[in-house]
Formats: sequence, C-alpha cells, structure tokens
Amino acid sequence: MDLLEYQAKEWFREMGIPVLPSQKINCISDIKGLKIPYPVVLKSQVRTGGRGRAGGVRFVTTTIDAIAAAQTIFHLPILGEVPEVVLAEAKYDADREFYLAVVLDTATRRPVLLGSPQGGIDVESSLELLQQVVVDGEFSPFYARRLTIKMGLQGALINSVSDIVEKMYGLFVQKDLDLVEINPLGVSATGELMALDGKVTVNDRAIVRHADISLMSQKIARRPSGQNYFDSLGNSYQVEQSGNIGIMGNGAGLVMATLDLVADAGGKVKTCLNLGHGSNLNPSLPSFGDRIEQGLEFLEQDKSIQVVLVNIIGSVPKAVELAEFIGKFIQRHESNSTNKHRAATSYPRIIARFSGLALESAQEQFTALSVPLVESLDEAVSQAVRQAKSSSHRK
Amino acid sequence: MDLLEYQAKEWFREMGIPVLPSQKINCISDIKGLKIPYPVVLKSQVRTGGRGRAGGVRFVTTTIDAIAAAQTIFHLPILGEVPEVVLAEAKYDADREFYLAVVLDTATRRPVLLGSPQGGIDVESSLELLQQVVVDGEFSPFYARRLTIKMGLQGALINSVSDIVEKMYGLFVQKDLDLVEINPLGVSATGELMALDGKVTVNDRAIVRHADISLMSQKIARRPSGQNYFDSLGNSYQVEQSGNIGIMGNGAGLVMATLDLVADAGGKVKTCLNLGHGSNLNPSLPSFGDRIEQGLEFLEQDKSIQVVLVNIIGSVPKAVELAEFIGKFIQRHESNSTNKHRAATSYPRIIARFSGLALESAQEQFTALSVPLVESLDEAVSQAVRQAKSSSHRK
Amino acid sequence: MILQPDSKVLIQGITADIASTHGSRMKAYGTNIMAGVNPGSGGQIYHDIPSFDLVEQVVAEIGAIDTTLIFVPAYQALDAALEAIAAGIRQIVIISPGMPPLDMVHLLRKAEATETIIVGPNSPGIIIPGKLLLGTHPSEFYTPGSVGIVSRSSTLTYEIALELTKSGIGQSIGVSIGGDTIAGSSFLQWLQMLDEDENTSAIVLVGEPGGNSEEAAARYIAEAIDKPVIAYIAGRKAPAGRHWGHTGTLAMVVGRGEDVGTAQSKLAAFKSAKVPLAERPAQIPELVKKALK
Amino acid sequence: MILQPDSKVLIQGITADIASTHGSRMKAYGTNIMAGVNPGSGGQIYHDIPSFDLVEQVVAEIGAIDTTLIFVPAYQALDAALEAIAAGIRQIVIISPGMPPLDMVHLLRKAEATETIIVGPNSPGIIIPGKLLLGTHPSEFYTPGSVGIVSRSSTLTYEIALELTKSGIGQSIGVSIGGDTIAGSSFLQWLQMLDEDENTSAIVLVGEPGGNSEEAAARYIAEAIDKPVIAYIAGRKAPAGRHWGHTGTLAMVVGRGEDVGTAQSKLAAFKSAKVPLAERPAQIPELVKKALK
Repeated sequence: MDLLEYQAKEWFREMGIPVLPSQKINCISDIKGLKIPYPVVLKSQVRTGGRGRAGGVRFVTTTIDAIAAAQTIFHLPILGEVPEVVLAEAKYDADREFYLAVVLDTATRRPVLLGSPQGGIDVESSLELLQQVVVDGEFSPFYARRLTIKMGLQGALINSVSDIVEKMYGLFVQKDLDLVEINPLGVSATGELMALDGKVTVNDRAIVRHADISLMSQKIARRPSGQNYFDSLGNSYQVEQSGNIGIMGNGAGLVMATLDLVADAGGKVKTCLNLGHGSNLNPSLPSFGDRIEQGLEFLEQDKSIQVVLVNIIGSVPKAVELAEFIGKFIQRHESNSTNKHRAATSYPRIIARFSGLALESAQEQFTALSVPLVESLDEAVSQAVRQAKSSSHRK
Repeated sequence: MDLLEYQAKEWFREMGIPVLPSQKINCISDIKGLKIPYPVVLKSQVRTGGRGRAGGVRFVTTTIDAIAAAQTIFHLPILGEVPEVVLAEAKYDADREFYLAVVLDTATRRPVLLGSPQGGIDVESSLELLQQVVVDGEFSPFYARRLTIKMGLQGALINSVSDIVEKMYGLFVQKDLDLVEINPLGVSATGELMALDGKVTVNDRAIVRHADISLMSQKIARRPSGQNYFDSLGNSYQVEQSGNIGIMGNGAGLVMATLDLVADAGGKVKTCLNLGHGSNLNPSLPSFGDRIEQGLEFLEQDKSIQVVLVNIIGSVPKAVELAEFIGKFIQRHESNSTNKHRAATSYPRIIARFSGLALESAQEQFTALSVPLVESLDEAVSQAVRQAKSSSHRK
Repeated sequence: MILQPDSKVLIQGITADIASTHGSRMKAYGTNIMAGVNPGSGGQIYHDIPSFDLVEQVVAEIGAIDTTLIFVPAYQALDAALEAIAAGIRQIVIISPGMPPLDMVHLLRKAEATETIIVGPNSPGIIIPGKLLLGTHPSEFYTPGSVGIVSRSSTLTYEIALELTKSGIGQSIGVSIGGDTIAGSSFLQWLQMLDEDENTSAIVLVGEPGGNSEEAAARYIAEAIDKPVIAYIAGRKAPAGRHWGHTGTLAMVVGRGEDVGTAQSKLAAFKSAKVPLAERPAQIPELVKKALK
Repeated sequence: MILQPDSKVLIQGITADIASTHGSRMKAYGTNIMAGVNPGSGGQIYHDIPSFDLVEQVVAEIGAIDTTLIFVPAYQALDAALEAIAAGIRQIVIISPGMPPLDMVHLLRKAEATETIIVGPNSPGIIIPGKLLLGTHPSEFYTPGSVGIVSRSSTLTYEIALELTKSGIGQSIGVSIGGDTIAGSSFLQWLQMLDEDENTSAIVLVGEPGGNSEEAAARYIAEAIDKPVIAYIAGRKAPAGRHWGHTGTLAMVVGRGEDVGTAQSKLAAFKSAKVPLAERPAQIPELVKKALK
C-alpha cells in the first residue's frame, strides 16, 4: 500500500525526521485558513510519479494565486488519478539535494539502504551514484554511517544524514514497509537537512497487524473491507480493456499460465481472479466456496465478460463441492432472470476445468447445470475461447 | 527508579495488559468524584512493600467509608513514606492468583522470566514454585510459553498467560527496565486475567534516553534536576544518622574502602559522596572541579558534619587543581564568615588525601589553605578520625 | 537436506484443519509424522497424531526431529520457526501463506547463523513421489521417476507434475520454494541439490513474474548445472507491474520501472543461458524427452 | 586474550579529550595505538593518532585490529562495539560508564555468537606493567612483577596497585571487569586466564557489594584455581540496600531482600572457600608475601 506524501511526512515528523511546516488542503476554502506564510508550494497528493512534470506542483505567493492553482490541481488528473487532497508547504531553498531510501531486496533477502549525493529528479540520470548498503545483520547505526561514507559525505553531514537514515530504518521495521524514500533530502548551505518529498510503501501482508495502518487502508479502499474478496488489490487484476473472458483459478501461477494459454489461443481476457488456497489458516478469510461465489459475482458485474473459465487443480476442494458452489451462483441468477433461455442468460457462460480426485462423481451435477466439466487444461482453454468468440453480448 | 502502582498500571494499560478500572485520588475531595461503582479498594501509593499489612489497603462500600479510609491512608506512613496519591480501584474476585515478572539477572547476564502459580502474598512462602526461564537469545513468544508450561499451566491459560508475559517483556525492553512484576495476576473462574498489583523499576542509567521517563524522574526528585550533582540518588548516601564525618572520593569502591577504614578506626561517618570519574564522556555532567565544589557545599549544608575527608586517587585531576577547587570553596565561605578564626569556621575541616603525580607541587597551596595534604590513605583516615573526635560543634 | 523416508517429522499448528488433514495424508503416504504441536493442546490426539504444547517437549520425549512443517497463522509463523530452531530442528517447511517479509528477514538471519534450511513460506513443501511427502502436494498427480520439478507456485507445480505423469514421465522430487517476496530456500540451492541427486536425471524449473530469482537461476544453470534443465515461465501475457506480490523492490527502485521482474526478462535470461523453454505446460513432457535422449 | 605488546589497538571516540589524552599516554607506554575513529573526523590527527570515520576503513587501510578501546558516550557504546565486531575485531574494552544494561545484553548475545571478548563497560581496562596499557589505568602506580589484580573498581584498583608497589611487590597485570550491573568479562574468566598465565604467581581479587560475582568467584577459586588468591572486599560498613547500581536484581527478587549482594555475603563466601581476606588495602602486601612463601 502506497502512502500519499502528506501521510508519509506525518510519519517522518513522528520519527523526528525534519519536514517543512505544511497544511492539508481538502477543499479550496481551506486556502483562506492557511497558516504558513507565503511563498507556498501546492502539491497534488496522488500516488503516481511524474507529478511535477504534469503540473501537479505549483509555487504561489498570494492567496489569489493559491486559490487558482489549487483549483487547477484539484481538477488535474495525473496518470488518471485526481487528488483528493492538496498539500500546502513552506518553500525551501536547498543548496544540495540527496536521495535516501530503505528498501527490501529479494536477492539478498535483507533490507538495503540506498543513498545518492544527487537526489531530486537527477537520481534517475545518475544511477551510478546510487550507493547500496545491505543490512545483513541486525541494524545498528554504523550501517547508516557506512552508507554516508559510500555517498562521499564528510564532516558533520556523516552524522546528520546517518541519523536520518537510522530513523528511516526505524520506520521501515516498525511499520513493516517495503520502501521508505526521501527524495529529495534538501541540504541547506549551513548543513541543515529537510525531507522535501517522501514515499512510503507498506507491505500488504503486514497491514492487518498495525491498527493504524489497517484504518488507513480501509479509507483508501473507500468501502468497508471484506465486502467482496476480489475488491482488495492483489486478488484481481485487469488484462485487456476490450477483453470478454474472465479467468478464475486457485493460485497465482496457475491463473497466469491459464491467461497465457487463452491469449495464445486467440482469446481476449478482461479480468483474472486468484482464488487462493483451497483451505486456509486465516479464519477471517471467506471460505473457498464463498470465494468462488464472490468471484463469479465479481465477474458477473462486468457486462463485457461473456465467458468465465474456472480452473481448479488439487485436492481441496472436491469436484462435487465445486459443482455446488457454481450451482448456487447459477440458481441465484436463474431465479432473478425472467428469460430462462440459456442462450441469453444475464450471467456469463461458465467453463469448469477441474483436475483432482473423484472428478467423475461430479460429472452429473455439472451436466445438470449445463456447465461443461473438462479435465484437460488445453481443452478447457479452447472451449472457453470458442465460446467467447461465438457469444452474443449479454444483456 | 521505582514507579508507583498507578504509574505501572498506566503502562500496563498502554501495552494491553488487563487492569481494573481505577482512579487517582490526589485529595479527599476527589472521593466524591469517584466514577467506579462501590465496592472499591483504596490503596496507598508508596514505593515500599508490606503496604497491605501496614493498613495501606482498605476495602470500602460507601462514600462515607471511603472518605474516612482515604483520610487514614493519606496520613499513614509506611516504612516512613506517606503517600501523595491514593489509588481507588474496582474490587476483583480472583479464583486463583499467579506471580509473573521479568527481571535482569547479573549472573546469566540476560533477562529472566519468572512465574509462579501461587502469587499474591504467598509467593514468598512458596519460592520453590517460582519458575525461571532465561531469555538467552532474542525474545520470541515461545520463551513465554516455556514459562507457562514450567508453571504447570494447561489449555487456554498457556496462551493467555504467555500473552501477558510477552507484553511484560515488551515493556521491559521498550522502557529499559530492571524489573516488571505483576503480583498478583488474578485468574477468574472463567480464566479471565487481571493484573491486580504491579511493580516497575526503570534502570537509572537509561532514564535520560526516554523523554517520558525523564519527566517522571524529575517529578519524583521534586526539584529541577541538576541543581546539585549529589541530590540525585546514587551519587550520595547516608551511613550513620549520628555521624560527623563526610567522605568524598572518586570511585564507588574507593569511597567504600575509605568508609570501612574510617569506621574501623572509630570514626562515625554521616554521608558518603562518589565524585565519579575525573574526566567524563557525558558533557551534561558538571566538570570534576564543579563536582568537588558541589560535594563540599552538599556536605557543608549538614551542620552535624565536622570533618570532610576528600580521597582522590589517579591522574585526573592533578593535585594543584584539587587545591584550586578546595580553595574556591574555602574562599567563598571565609568571605561569608565574619569570624575569621579558623577554630570556629562555619564549614567543616577538610583533610585532603591525594595519590598521583606531582603531589609535591601542590603542597604549598594546601598549606596556604590550612588543609592538610596527605599521601597515605591510612594516615589521612587517622587524621580525619582524630580531628572529628576533637572538633567542637560548628555554628 | 535430509529427505529420508524414515526421517522424523513434526507438525506445528496441528489443530488447524488443513494441518491435521494433510498430516494424516502424509502419514498415509509413509511420512514419519511423529507429533504435532499446539500450545494448549498438549496431550490430545489429532488424526492419530499426538499433540504437545511446546516443540522442546516433543524433542525431550521423542528425540531429535529432522523436519518441522509449520501450519500456524501467518503472524505466528516467525515465532514457531524460532521455537523449532531453539529446539534444535534444522529443516523447516513453512506452509503458511501471508508472512510479512520482515519476519522472514528476521528468521533468515537466525537460520543462517544456525545453518537451518527454511523452505517456504507460502509453499506446499516437498514431495518425493512414492517415498516422502513433506507438505500439501496432492500426491495423486505425482508418480515416481527421475525428473525434478522446482517451482515457486503450488497449483501450477501440480499441473506440471500431472502433465509429466500423463506422458508417462515420473518425478524424482517436486518442490516449491514458495510464492512470497522473501523465500527461505532459493532456486540456486535446489538446482545444486538436484544436480547432485543421483535419482534426478533432468530438472524442470517453473517460474513466474516478480523478483529476479529466475534470472539468477538461468545464469547459474549456464555456469554450474550439468543435467538438462527445461524452463517454463507463466505470465507472459500478465499486465506489467502486476507481480502478485513477488516484486523485488530493490530492483524496482534501482531499475526504475524498466523490464525488471517481467516474464519477458526471465524468458530472455533462459534464452541466453540456452535453456530450452516450454511455451505451455503440455509442451514440457516432449522437451524433457528430447533433453534426455 | 591476545595481550602482546605489539598487538594492534584502535580507539573509538578519539575526539573525546579523555580518549586522545589517554591515547597519547598509552602510546608513550608502548601500546601500539594504530588509529582512532570518530564519524566526521576522518583524516584528522589527534595526539599523533590518525583518525577515520569508520572502523572498517581502519581495517581496510591498516589491516586487522586486535583490540579496540571504546570511549564514546554511553548511549553510543553499543553501536560502536557492534561496528567493531562487524569489522572483525574480537577484543573490545569499553571505558565508557553509564551504558544501560539492556544494551549490554544485546551486545553480549552478539559477542558470544562471534566469540568476542568484552571488557567493561565502565572499566579502566587492562594494564600489563612495563609492557602494555589498554585503558586508563594510571601507569605510575604500577610496577612489573608477578601479582595479578582483578577488580570491579577503577580507583580502588589503583590504590591496591599502589600498596603493592610501595611494598616492593610488582604486578603481572591489573584488570577491572568494570563496575556495572552487566559486565562483559567475569571474575571467573580472568581467574582462569591468570591461573594459566606463566607471569602470574598470585592473584589479588578486589570486590565490593552488589550482585553475586564475588560469591561465584569464591566457589570457583576453591574448585579450580591452583595459584594463591587474596581477596579484599570493600563496603563492609556501607548501608544495606545501597549497592551502587551493582544489584543483581534476579537475586533480589528470588532472595527477597535477604543477605544477597552484601559485603558480608561475599566475605562469608571467601571464608568458606578458605581464601585469605585482607581487612584493608594496606594489609594486602603482607598477605601476598605470606601466600608466596
């Protein structure tokens, strides 16, 4: 989960990382209550990058300017995202700008400290200056000092910059982050430091064990969590805007393999859902059966999806249970539907691929549902693609 | 630094350790604002033990009873300590009472978890039931479960009690404690747990690195910290109420050795001061010279002290510096004094024992101050004892 | 790694349905499941498996344990693994999905210091068809033989095993290192083990987008592996940036959103390592047959 | 422990007055002070000692360091020691007073795992009269000879050395394990080392109230030490309960305020171990002479 800049800076402030005086602007009228003296910088609070180049950061010197600029920013989509909040911040004249980050590295399987003496937008153009320190053992401040030395810092900056890195690492561990980045870290002529922009990514797995972060994540989702398992990021993703096939499977790799096969066979996939494990250790997750039903409902909402390929492999659940779950979904939609003709149902055609024990025992149930039950993956894929090509649009 | 029960329980509450609803009673009139329904237990908030037996814990069922009981408790000294605060707490009927603690062990040089299935006042009479688990590696909850198993717990109590031990350990590390103790931990018939009394000792060395604890410690001292180096516990201690000799030395062991020698020679020591190291790494401490002067001032305040034996060994400071520091003290008191006759000065006689380089060079200065400078410790001790026996009372 | 059929196995989190169900399946497969652990359930029996409160009690009563399988909820998995290490267990398979990566960092520091092998988390474990089942692989998809499967997935691994089995090609081992950002064991470690394993004559490596472990594996195969390796990478058509939680975030920061972690990057790596690539699962058996000729 | 006169020594916290002053005294005494470290002071020179920003830079430039002396402020001592361990240094003397005990617990876990010897904290270190000074002992009180002094104090140790020197008895070593609750090295370790040291013919152990390390030492002397040991315990007349921060808090809880940690308890332990006890510092020389007859 990515935090917005102002949220990241709230955490910085709590940790004692220096940030500028700033104020959250929720609506234009907040500008009049601005307590920071002009000149002020107004910054669009969006999660995507390239905000500056897109016009989402504006420098203003009067209230009239500020209102106009805020109005523009509130209506300016950046990579499709329009801000809910604009951050008003004091202006800062940095003498130099550094880049600092703590990030998880999957290769060394350790957190890594990153630092460059050329931060700001320059960091991308001078990647060779980006220094790394792997935190192989338990963290101690000397790792941070090691980074500053590699960055080429000298004198008082060694301690002041490593002090900030130490605090970033503290945040990284305390809040279970994937990434905490300060870019740029402003350095004044007198050596004073200021975190001018910040990026924080919380690891999705860890959100639930932090009460404060759980709350933030629910606000981002903008609905009470758990309504539909596939509303939450990571369990579903869109492939092709113009696709008409939905894929559901139990396991990320299996779903991706199915997607590749369907696409290779000429099918156009709109949405993929990962049902996850058949049985699970987390009692707050919906049961596998509920997840199948919620997945079918989720795909049914999208009227452009004509065909759903359900691909289940393994020993949990059993084929008969699968028939039951799919049956429940169909029954609900048949009873809602006035037109009982199969050719024009309101829900997508379902192709069930199942591989596991006791496949045969479920064959009869599937036949009763008019849902083809296929054991071969390749065969299921070609049926789904064929069906999708011949389907008329759903009502 | 020992916390009071109510302070310990505030920390317990923050950590999620269950405590009863309670209210701090600062004065009798607070009783009328009691929000906890009767019956209520009133508990004297003193740092010494044996509070219950001394009558410092009273059970009351009406406001009239409560006022009478609170009045009694506020005026009841327990081992010399009168409470500033009385804690009013809901009554709890425990089915069983456990003992739990986390404590630092100097022998294994690790924290140790302690637990007994017989807590309350029984814990002292059944020490053989007190189980220990040394936290040799980094803490993980299995250490807490190991304790509960050693205590003989079964079923759901294993997890619920070890959950509390885990939180106690969290507090222990987070707040740099020497000891955190829950005694008794009440266990209801249904297995619900409640920390009924608690004891917390913060390590004195670590206080300064916790802003919240520093504040608490300043309140306990009841004066702005740092007025006199020897006001703070640990730097000074009283030996004999009727003594008339003060001892100052650089080092705890040296001061104790001096005390033994003086006592063995028939001298009566009132107060000992440890000046600490000649040079130090902590810039917030007063300089060695300032500590000598503050020490002399500290001892001078006590009119029963006739003689001060200053015992300095080592290479920091030099003997001439010592003469200077003592000279400053004498000058200040001579100029304040109208009677310039040495026999009846307002400040104690000083015997200086110094062992180190360049002793001779300071001899002249000491002679000018009329302060004997002695190199042999035994000789300095016998001079101090002789002097103390012959001294008339100071004005 | 000790993978003898008679090696002693423990199940932590035995009270979870999935744990006791798979426990009894493993027993039926011949795995020597000695005991289960769940605090508060000491003295009880689950699917014929005796349960204890602490791992150290099992060791005290039964003797040294070779491997423990961890089925506890995600946030308790770190503690369960540390408890196992403290009790002297040096092979740990973490079945539980959802462990926060920093818990794994903590665990791996301890594991490396104690020379403990961690497989997982979020892994179905290891199967040696016909001999040993250490985890949740559905054994019905496997048949004994000489092809080793190394993967990051669960169900996709079964799919591959099934394709091989259907084509009459048996397997020497099926192992998933687990689908999480930070995995205990690596492709490299398993490639090395299977290269040395006398029961294995060819290796199928199954990868997917995210991280850079496939790229590292491709380089390692070119340098150090003598046996034939076939690779299959799922997710060629998956949208960029959606890496199912596998993203190597250091690589993402340093690479700044380049080709890092995509199926294309992995396919290119195997191509340049001259490792034959299967386009789909069903193609794997023929490539294996070709490689073994 | 490597205590050769030519062993390479580092000073961490070189910018503190006390550090550079003692650094130059140690150099003058013949100790091979190679460098100092202080972050931000790299490239500067303090009392002829070149300074670096990081310990690892010293090792890279000068080669392996045998012993580091830590003079940094109390709350930074843990990090300084961990930095030294990470740079491969296996002998650490912590001069700094005031380290919180839990920092020492943390450090000792790491030190034990890496077989690092920690002397201190709050210790003047080690002196081998005429040969090597690793710390802040005032060398003018010492004279070469064959009596080893092991203590928890600083100035009281010098007092004892002075008494011996005045009586014409030289010392093979003077070491203080440090006056804090949690000490890195123990009386037992030093007793064992001195028992094996061919330059030492008798040992003087100096104790004080608090903890139970003297009691443990007394038992160990009775069981395992062949050379004569003389003990001196200061604080017989010190008021009970005031243990100058040395209190062994586990013992206090378990012992519930009994005789634990008092000078009396320690004196009794040495008596029952039949270790001769000096009543005062000045008595030590005669007891040593008697023991060596």
